[in-house]
This record gives sequence, structure tokens and C-alpha cells, in this order.
Amino acid sequence: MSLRKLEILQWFGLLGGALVWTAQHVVGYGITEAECGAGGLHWGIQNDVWQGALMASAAAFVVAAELAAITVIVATRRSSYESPPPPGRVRFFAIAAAVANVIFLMIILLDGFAAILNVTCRQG
Amino acid sequence: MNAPRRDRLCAVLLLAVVLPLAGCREKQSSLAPKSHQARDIASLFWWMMGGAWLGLALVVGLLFWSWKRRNRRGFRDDTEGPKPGEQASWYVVVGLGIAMPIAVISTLFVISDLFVIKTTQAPAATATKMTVEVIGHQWWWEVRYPGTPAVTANEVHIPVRTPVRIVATTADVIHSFWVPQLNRKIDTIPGRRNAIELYADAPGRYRGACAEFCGLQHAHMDLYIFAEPEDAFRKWLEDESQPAAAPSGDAAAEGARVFQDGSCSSCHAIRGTDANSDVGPDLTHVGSRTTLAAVTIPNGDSSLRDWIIDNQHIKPGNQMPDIRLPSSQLDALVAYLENLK
Amino acid sequence: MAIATPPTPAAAQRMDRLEVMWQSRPGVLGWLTTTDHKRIGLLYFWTTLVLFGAGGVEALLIRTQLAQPNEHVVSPETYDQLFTMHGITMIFFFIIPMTTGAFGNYLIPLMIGARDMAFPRMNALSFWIFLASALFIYTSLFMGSAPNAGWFDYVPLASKEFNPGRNIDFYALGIIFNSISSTLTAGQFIVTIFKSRAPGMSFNRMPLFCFAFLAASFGLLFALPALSADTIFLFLDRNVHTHFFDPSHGGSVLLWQHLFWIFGHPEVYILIVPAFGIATSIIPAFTQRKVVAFPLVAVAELLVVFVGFGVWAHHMYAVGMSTISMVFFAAGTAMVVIPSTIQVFAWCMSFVTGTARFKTPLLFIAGFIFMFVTGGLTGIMFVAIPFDQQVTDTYFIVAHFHYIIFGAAVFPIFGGMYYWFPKVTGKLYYELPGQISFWILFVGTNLLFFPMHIVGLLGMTRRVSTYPDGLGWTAYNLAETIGGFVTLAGILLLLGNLFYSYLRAPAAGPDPWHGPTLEWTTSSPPPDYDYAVIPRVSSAYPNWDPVDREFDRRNLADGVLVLERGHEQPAVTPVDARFDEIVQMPHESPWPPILALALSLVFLMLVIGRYGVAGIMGIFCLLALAGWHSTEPQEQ
Amino acid sequence: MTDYVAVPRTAGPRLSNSAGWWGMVILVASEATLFGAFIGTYFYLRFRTTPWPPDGIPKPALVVPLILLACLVATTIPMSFASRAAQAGRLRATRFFITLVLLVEAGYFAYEVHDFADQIQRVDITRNAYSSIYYTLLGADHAHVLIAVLFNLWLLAKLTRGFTTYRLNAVRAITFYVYAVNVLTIVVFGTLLSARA
Repeated sequence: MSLRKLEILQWFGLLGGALVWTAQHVVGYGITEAECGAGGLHWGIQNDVWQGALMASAAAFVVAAELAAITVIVATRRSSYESPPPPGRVRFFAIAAAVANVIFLMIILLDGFAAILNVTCRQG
Repeated sequence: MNAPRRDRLCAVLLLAVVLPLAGCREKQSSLAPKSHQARDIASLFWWMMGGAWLGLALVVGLLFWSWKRRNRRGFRDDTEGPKPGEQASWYVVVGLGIAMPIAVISTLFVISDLFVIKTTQAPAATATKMTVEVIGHQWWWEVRYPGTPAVTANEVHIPVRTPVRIVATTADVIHSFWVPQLNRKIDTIPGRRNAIELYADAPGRYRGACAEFCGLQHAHMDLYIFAEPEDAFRKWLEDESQPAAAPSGDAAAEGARVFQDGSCSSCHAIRGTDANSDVGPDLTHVGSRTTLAAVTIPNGDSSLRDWIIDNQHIKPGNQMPDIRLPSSQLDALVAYLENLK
Repeated sequence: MAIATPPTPAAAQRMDRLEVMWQSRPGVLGWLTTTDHKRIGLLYFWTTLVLFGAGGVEALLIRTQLAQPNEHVVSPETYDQLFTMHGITMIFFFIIPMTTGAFGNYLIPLMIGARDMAFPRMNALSFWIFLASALFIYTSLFMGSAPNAGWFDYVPLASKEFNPGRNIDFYALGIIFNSISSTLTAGQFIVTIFKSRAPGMSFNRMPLFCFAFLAASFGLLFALPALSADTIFLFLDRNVHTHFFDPSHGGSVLLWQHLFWIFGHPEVYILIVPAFGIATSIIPAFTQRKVVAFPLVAVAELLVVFVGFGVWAHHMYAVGMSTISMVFFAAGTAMVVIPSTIQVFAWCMSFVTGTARFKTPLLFIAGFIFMFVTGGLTGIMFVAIPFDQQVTDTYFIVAHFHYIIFGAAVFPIFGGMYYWFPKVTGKLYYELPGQISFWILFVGTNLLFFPMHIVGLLGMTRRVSTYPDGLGWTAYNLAETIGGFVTLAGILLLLGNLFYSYLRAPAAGPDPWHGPTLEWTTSSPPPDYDYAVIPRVSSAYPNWDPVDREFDRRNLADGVLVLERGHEQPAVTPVDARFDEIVQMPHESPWPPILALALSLVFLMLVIGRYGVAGIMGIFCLLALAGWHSTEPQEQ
Repeated sequence: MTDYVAVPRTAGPRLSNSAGWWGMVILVASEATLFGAFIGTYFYLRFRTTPWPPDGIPKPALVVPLILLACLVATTIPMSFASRAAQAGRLRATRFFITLVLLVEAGYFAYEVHDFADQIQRVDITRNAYSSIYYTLLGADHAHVLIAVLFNLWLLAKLTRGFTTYRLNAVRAITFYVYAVNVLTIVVFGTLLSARA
């Protein structure tokens, strides 16, 4: 695969998961606030539906980012993360992304399911 | 004497509203649970603590191992050459540093935030037979029993082995209602009505406190929960709902006059009299309480007298001024208040 | 092989020319107008050390008051001001400025092979503003109206109704004032690390120390605005009678808490990440081994701050949020642990697979790992919402975050003081008293903080000015107080040792530890121009690449990359650090202190409610800025 | 070793943006986060209040603000011209476009200040939480337009004495700031006008 393609995959793998998790976290929490706040009720949001859709799409995106990262790691196996850039740097960030995306995926799954399985708007 | 029996003995003594005897030492401990909620939380803690010690031992073990190996031949040239044990170290980092903690912590998340939380979350409005309103003030607790005229302060009576819904609100700043032996805490937030369930396995007196910093006397804003058998509780609520008894005897009558004409009635209420201000605690049955000033001092003739004339020294900054009275009037006032059983 | 000694006479001449070009004015004026990152770092160091003393005195007064039940050492009012100022001081005026301001300013340019920060004058400004903000907030203490609602400063306790004095206005303005300085520092580091690295130091070859400070800087940059917004609202509510936090007019008191903790939790990681950086500098030097799993550690340092932005409401589990809201923050809290576990095991394996030389700095790092793991394990417990709701606002929390903030953030600072002492002073330190000071501190802090776990579980709440007897807390509190004074003894021994070493110890030479990073290639203390020749970098451990160092020496001899024509330094491409251009750096300037002075007048006028005068002072600030930019680097 | 050996490049355009430009990016990032907090506050309060805006407060006007917004955002074009002209070394063109931007921004600012004063006469900032956040958000946005005006004034003053590398960097950085303020204003207006929905 061309270095240029690898560069793109590497940045997608590194930043894609992060951005999507941020969005899912903010929007997901925002939905709970809108659902349970006095001003939000008349918006008629179904918490569980939204959380489910949000979790599924975010998770899918993060998995894609993870796959991108793994692709880059495989493609650059001949160089080391200490080699000169770009190859070395690309591999370095790809390894980083491979770990980061696992963490983002776990958060998305945990809070997504918990937001669905807990009683909506019950005070904790 | 084993714990349950001792607690029962204490409870009996307390029902007679005498101060706790030495020997039944009081607790405010989250590790001495007296309800299923507190017990779930405590066992959650014990498990987590076990895991924590294991984790710490693992890390300390590694450090100690490196200390044992400290005298090997130096690696000085390895700093340029290949790094020793890099491959194995990667396995350790990925295994113990990523896979293991993800598994363990996710399990903890599921157990505590999907299951245990079901027992500690606020009860639905209809879930309990009974509701008690607790209102935080700087720095004392007002206690109301909806559906009855009963109003008291700093001492909440509840029926034992009965889920009670506590509605915690505040009259001023944020406080936090916390009785560790019965349940987790809940803040009292201006503009919100927060709820929590109280349930006591055994009759007894449980100590609680304000857990959120609320100003000068945050340290002296404690409370008691009295869990009593159903009938005893009913009797107490019945008495508490009654207006104050007419003062018996000249001293008490004089005291009543002092109370009404003096500054007392401008802040305190005594149901059945003209005094109906709600700045300070309701004193209708103050004589029947075990403590004064949010569990700062025991209730009793001498301590009540000290409180009236010298409260700014006992609880500096509290909202009641020192009341200067000629001792004859003071005696009468104390006699009157202490007879408000 | 250090480049401190000139290889040829020609090289010596070049170094002399650089010396003339870069040396700053002698005397006090030189310190006032300096833009030298090393001098600014030292200014930060001494200032924050004094403030550390202040915060420590406050802490010991608190511990003395709590040594026995029903004590009357200080009045409740004083006590509230003490614990509030203790928190504010240690967080905003000690750890942040000590790590970023002192360590970062001194070391980042050295580690990336630069001659100065990207914006030297702005760097000076950030210090003078910091100093002014510290004086500003301590003025309130001497006026007897210091902030008294806790560093978290919850409304409505902090609102005009319940806190009519100036105390909270000092808090709000002091915090905004201070965060201007922190924001400048943060931006400074980000741009410096992006643009001023030595050519060849691509991200995969950047020292972990720099990753840590990059992470901390991004954290500060994105966390502080939330606090600024919050304190602006507070100031408006108190003085303009707006209703952001007033439920009776549609406001919300929880809004304060959300905004505060959106700042406040990342802040915790901002406090410790630089400590990770210090640890990852000391470990390779004293195990003579590159840190295990370099990419994972690097990303962990960035991730811990990034994920740290998603956990704020775990400080608010007891306010009665809905469970479906809380789980988002519980999940974040669960997974923010992973970057830390990655680093802990990477550090431990570096200890094991290297040859650990347990000199004082490494001892402090070992102690740091112990404290950090202890505090981290209690931190994991807050994933369990019901348990958190049980222990929050008790001493269990106090124990937890002191293990993190004292154990994990301050221990590496101490270790770093020993580690870089030879570099900064040119002297070695005395090893034995150093190790003794570590053991005293280790015992002292554990005696001070461990019992707090227990009293917390036994029901002792936080921020209480006193406590009753007979609840089983007394003995533990006494132990904590004793531990507090043992800790004090350890700190005094540490500082005394360094001071005595500075006077008496033998010279250290450029590289006493065979350290891994670039600062060990230049002389100790480093010359004003840091590096006689822009170093060549081909790994994250440049001082262990003899080929490159030999290359530098040849360059110096041949006059390549010496950049002696002016105040010059190379700029590179942000990601792969390709040589881009040679930029002219500004020299010393009187404007930063002047601007800081004008700005502090603005804040003084605001706190006494003279808004018109404050506006005029604001115009002075603009004039100062204009004067500042009237000189351009090229024109020198 | 195929490494980027440190060799100073003498000729050719810069490979990456100047430190000054990055500095401006940092400033904008910090400002954007501040506004993020403001806007988050707006919706946090909104989720708790119904109706929104509260009774007795008129919904924000639509037409005039949108026209003004259009004018302000239009400055993006002359500003980009100014930047290009500067990089091409065309001093007079640069001055001309910057002056143009300056005039539009100044006019916009003047009207908005007048309008702000006018609104606050009718509904005071101390009315309730809605008015508090409304005026804070709006005022903060206007303040940033003012900063853009000041930047451009300073730039014009600098450019009277010709170009230097420093000033070229300044043009690029301030161009970025102007873009940022325009985007910011779109977002802020969008937030405030969402009260009509």
C-alpha cells in the first residue's frame, strides 16, 4: 500500500475513534439531560432508542478506526516504530491508535448498555 | 455480649429516651451496615479492597524483583543496542496493563452500576408506604412527617424493617443527608427534591451527618435516626403530632411567658401557642429530644441553660444569638422547655 | 559525549559569539526583562517553592486543629479559609506552575534541542502574571477575607446571599487571573513542541517527557475555559445580579458543579501527567534502559488527559442525577484507568529488565509508583457509583486524592529536583542524606494519608473544622497529624541537602548519570544559548546515540548549524520535524512585566468594584501590548 | 540512514505554518472552548426551563440579525484576498482589502452595540437565567468582533512601513482569527435564534 494511503489510514485510526467517542459521550449524556430535564420532556425523545442507535453507530465507527490502525501496523511491519519518519512515525501512531480505540470502544459499549438497561430518569 | 443483642439492648434503652450508656459505643461507620443497601455497598467495598491489595502486591513485587536484580552486570551498551526483555515486557504490558484491567473493571462496572445501584437508587414515589421530609438548614435538620402536623429537628424516627422514602431538600445552601449504616448519602440541592430510601434491619439509634460543606458549623450538623418497632413508632408520631402541653406549675408558666414575650418566639415555633416562626427548630416537643443543636450537646437542664446563654461559644457562628436573661427567668424558661415532652 | 567542550579553536570562537549574542543583561534588570527559558524556569521554581511553603503551613495548621477532637486551635472561619487556600495554593500555585512553569520551562527547550521557547516574551509574561495572581489571592488572606467556600467553591454557599464578603470575589478573579498565565504557558509548550524541535525529532522520536507536557498543555488549554466561564458567571451573579446559579430565576446550582468539574477532573490529570514525564525521564537514566513499550507509554500519557475530560460528573454522584446520566461518567472512570495501568507496568518492566540503580531520584520514582498505584486502586473504586455515593465527601476521598496529588504528583517533583540538580547547578548532590530524605518522606506521607482511608470509611466527613470523640476517629487523626510533621521534616532535609550541596558539593560535569536525553549533552549549567550547534536527533534517547553526537561536534568544528548570525533557531514541520526555516527569536523585553502590572491593576479595580477605572487600566494593557509589538525580532 | 539530516534549507517556500500562526490557532482553540462552555450552559439551562424563552420575554429577532450576520461573514472573502496579496508581496492591495474588512466589521460592531443597548433597555440582564446567558453569549461574541477590529487596525498601522517576515506571518495569523470570529458568530447566532424553534 502506498505511503500516502497509509498516512490517511493512520490519521483516521488515531483521530477517528477519539472524535467519535467524544461525540457519543457528549450527545449521549445530553440526551439523558434532555430526557430527564423539565424543558426537555416535550421534545419526546425515547432515551433507549437514541442511546441504542448512538452506541451502535459510534461503536461501528470506532471498530473501523481500529481496523485502519491494524492495517497500518501490518503494512509497516518491516519498519520499527523507531525508524525514520514517515514510515516509523506512521507505525508509531498506528500502534498508539490500536490501543486507544479499544479503550474508546469499551467506554461506548459500557455506557451505551448501562444507559439502556438502567431505569430511565430514576434518580441514582 | 454479641453485636445484635447489644444493639437491641441499646435500642430498648433509647426508646426510654435516656442517653446511651457507656458500652454501647455509637458508630457512624459505613462498614457496620444495618440495612441491605448499606450491606451491599460494604461487601462491594470488601471485594474491591481485596482486589486492590492484590494489584498493589503485584506492582510492589515487580519493584522488589528489580531491586533483587539490581547488582547484575550493567546494560550500559544495551542503551544503543537491542533492548533486553523488550518482547516479554510487551506481553506483560498488554496482558496485565490492558487486557486484565479491562476485564476486571468492566465486571466491577456491571455488578455495581447495573445491579447494586438498583438497591441504592431513589425509590419511586409510590414504592414506600411512608415518606419523611428532611430539610437542611444552616446548621440543623428540620424533619416533617407529611400528613401529620408533626415537626421535629435533628432526630428522625422511622419504623424498623420498613422502607421509608426520605425527601431531602434545603432551606439555604447545599447539604448532604448521610446515615452510613443505613444507606449512601444524598445531597440537598436548592430547587430540587432528592429522594433516598431508608431501611433499618434492627431497632436502634443510627448516627448521621451533613456530608457536604455548608459553612461555618458544617462540623456540627449531625442527626440521629431512631428505628423503632411499628407500634412504638406510631405512638411517638402520635405524641409528636400533638400541640404542646400547657405549662404545668408556676415556673413553667413563667417560662412560657418569657418564651412568648422574649426573643425566643421570633424564631422558634411551639405548636399550640402563638409562637409559629420557622427560622429555628420547632420546639413543640423539644424536651423529648436526646440532643440539642444538631447533636452538638446532650439535652438536659444544664446544657439547655448553657445553650441559651452561651450558644455562640458552644457553636460559634450559629444563627441564634446568646440570650441574656436574669437567672430567675432563665430557670423558668429551661423548666418550661424541658417539660415540653 | 558532551559538546560542552569546544573541539577546535574555531569552534571556541563560535561559542563565544553565541555567548555574546544570547547572554542576558546582568543584575536585577536582567531578571526583570529576561526571556531566557532557563531564567524564567528558575523564577517559577523559587516562587512556587515559597507558595508550597504557604500551602504547607496551611496544611499543618489544619492537621494541628484536627489532631484531637473538639480542638480550638483555629476558629471555624479561619479553618474554612485555611483549607480553601490550601487547596487553591497547592493546585493552582504550586503543582501546576512547578511542573509546567519550572520543570517545563527549564527542560522542554533543552530536551527538544531548542535555544528558547517559541514565544520567549509571552513566556516571561506568563510568569509575571502568575506572580501577580499569587500576590493578588494572598492579599485576601492578609486582609482576613480569603476564599472560604472550598477550592470547589460550590454555590449557593459562594453566592452573595450566603457569602457577602469580598472572599469569593477574590476567588473568582484570582482564578481567572491565574488561568490567563496557565493558558499562556500551555499554548507556549504546544507551539514550542510543534515547531521548535531539533530537526529529525519526529513524534516517534520525541522524549516521553515532552509527550507528557504536551498532554498537560492540551489539558490546560481545553480545561481552563470551562473554569473561566464558571467563575465569570459567579462574578456576574455576585456583582451584576444575574441568575446563572439561582434556581428561583431559572438558574441551576448544578451548573456550577458541572462546569467546575469539567475543568476540575482534567485538572487532576494535568497535575500528574508531568509527573509521569519526570518518571519516564528518570527511569531510563537509572535503569540504563529505554522505557518499555515506548509507543504505548506515549499514547497513554496523551490518552489519560483526553479520556479524563469525559469523567467529570463522578464528582457529583450524590447530587441526585438520573442513573442513566451517571453511567456515562462511570464508564469513562472505568476506562481512564487503562492508560495508567499501561504506564505502571511499562515502568515496572523497565525496572525489572534494566539494571536499576536505586539512587535518590529512582527511589522517589519507586515511591511514586507505590503511591500512584495505591491512589489509583482507590480511584478505580469510584467506578462503583453506590460505593462512591457512600464515601464521597468523606476522608476516604481525601486519602485517595492526596495519594494521587502528593504521592503521584509531588514525589516525582522531588525526584526531579535531585535528578536535574546537577544540570541546573553544575554540582552533584549528597547521596546519603538524599536517600534518608526519601525514606522520611515515604514513611511520613503514608502515615499522614493512609489512616484517612479508615476514618473515611468509619464515617468522618470532609471539611469539618472539628469532630466529636467516641466515634473511633481520634487515634487515626493523631497519627495523621504526626505523619504531617514527619513529612515536613523530610521536605526540610531534602531542601537543606540540596542547598548544602549547592554550596559544597563537587562539580557534576555535563552528564553525571549517562542520561538519555539531549540536556545531558550540553554543559551544566547550560549556556544561555543551550546548544552551540543544533543537535542531530535520530531517536528518543539522543544522548545514547554516539554517532549523532560525533556529528554535532563535527558540525561545530565546521560551523554547520551553529546559527551564530543572530538570535536564531530552526523551525521544523510539526509532525515529522523536517528542517523548515531559520527563525529570528526576540530578545529580552521590558514589556511583559509592565503588561502584567497593568493587568493586575485591572483585577484590583474589579475586586473593589471600580469597573470604570478597571476599563481605563484595560486600555493601558492595550497600550502595553502595542509597545510590546513595536519591536520586531528582525529589527534587532 | 535515510533520515531527515539537519541541513538548513536556503531556498523554497516554507513547508509548514509559522509559529505565529500556530499561536493564533491556540488562542482560537481556547476561545472556542470558552464559547463551548457558554453554549453548553445555554442548553443546560434550556433543558430545565419551559417555556423557552420564559414567559414575558420576546423571542429573539430574526431578520435584521441574519442580514448583519451575512455582512460580517462576507468579510471572509476580502480577508482571504488580503492574505493572498500579502503572500504575493502586493502591499497596497493588502492594505486595501484589510481596510475593507475593517470598515465592515466596525460598522457591524457599531450597530450591534447600539442594538445590544436597545435590547437591554427592554429586557434587563438581571431578569432571569435566560436573559443572563443570552446577553453574556451575545456580548462575548461582540467583544470578539471588537478584537478582530483591533487586530486589523494594528495590522494596518504595521503595514504602513512595508512588509517583513514578521508582518507576513501576522497577516496570515490575523486572517485566521477573522475567519474564526465569523464562524463563531454563525454558531452563536444559531444558538440564540434556536430559541425561536
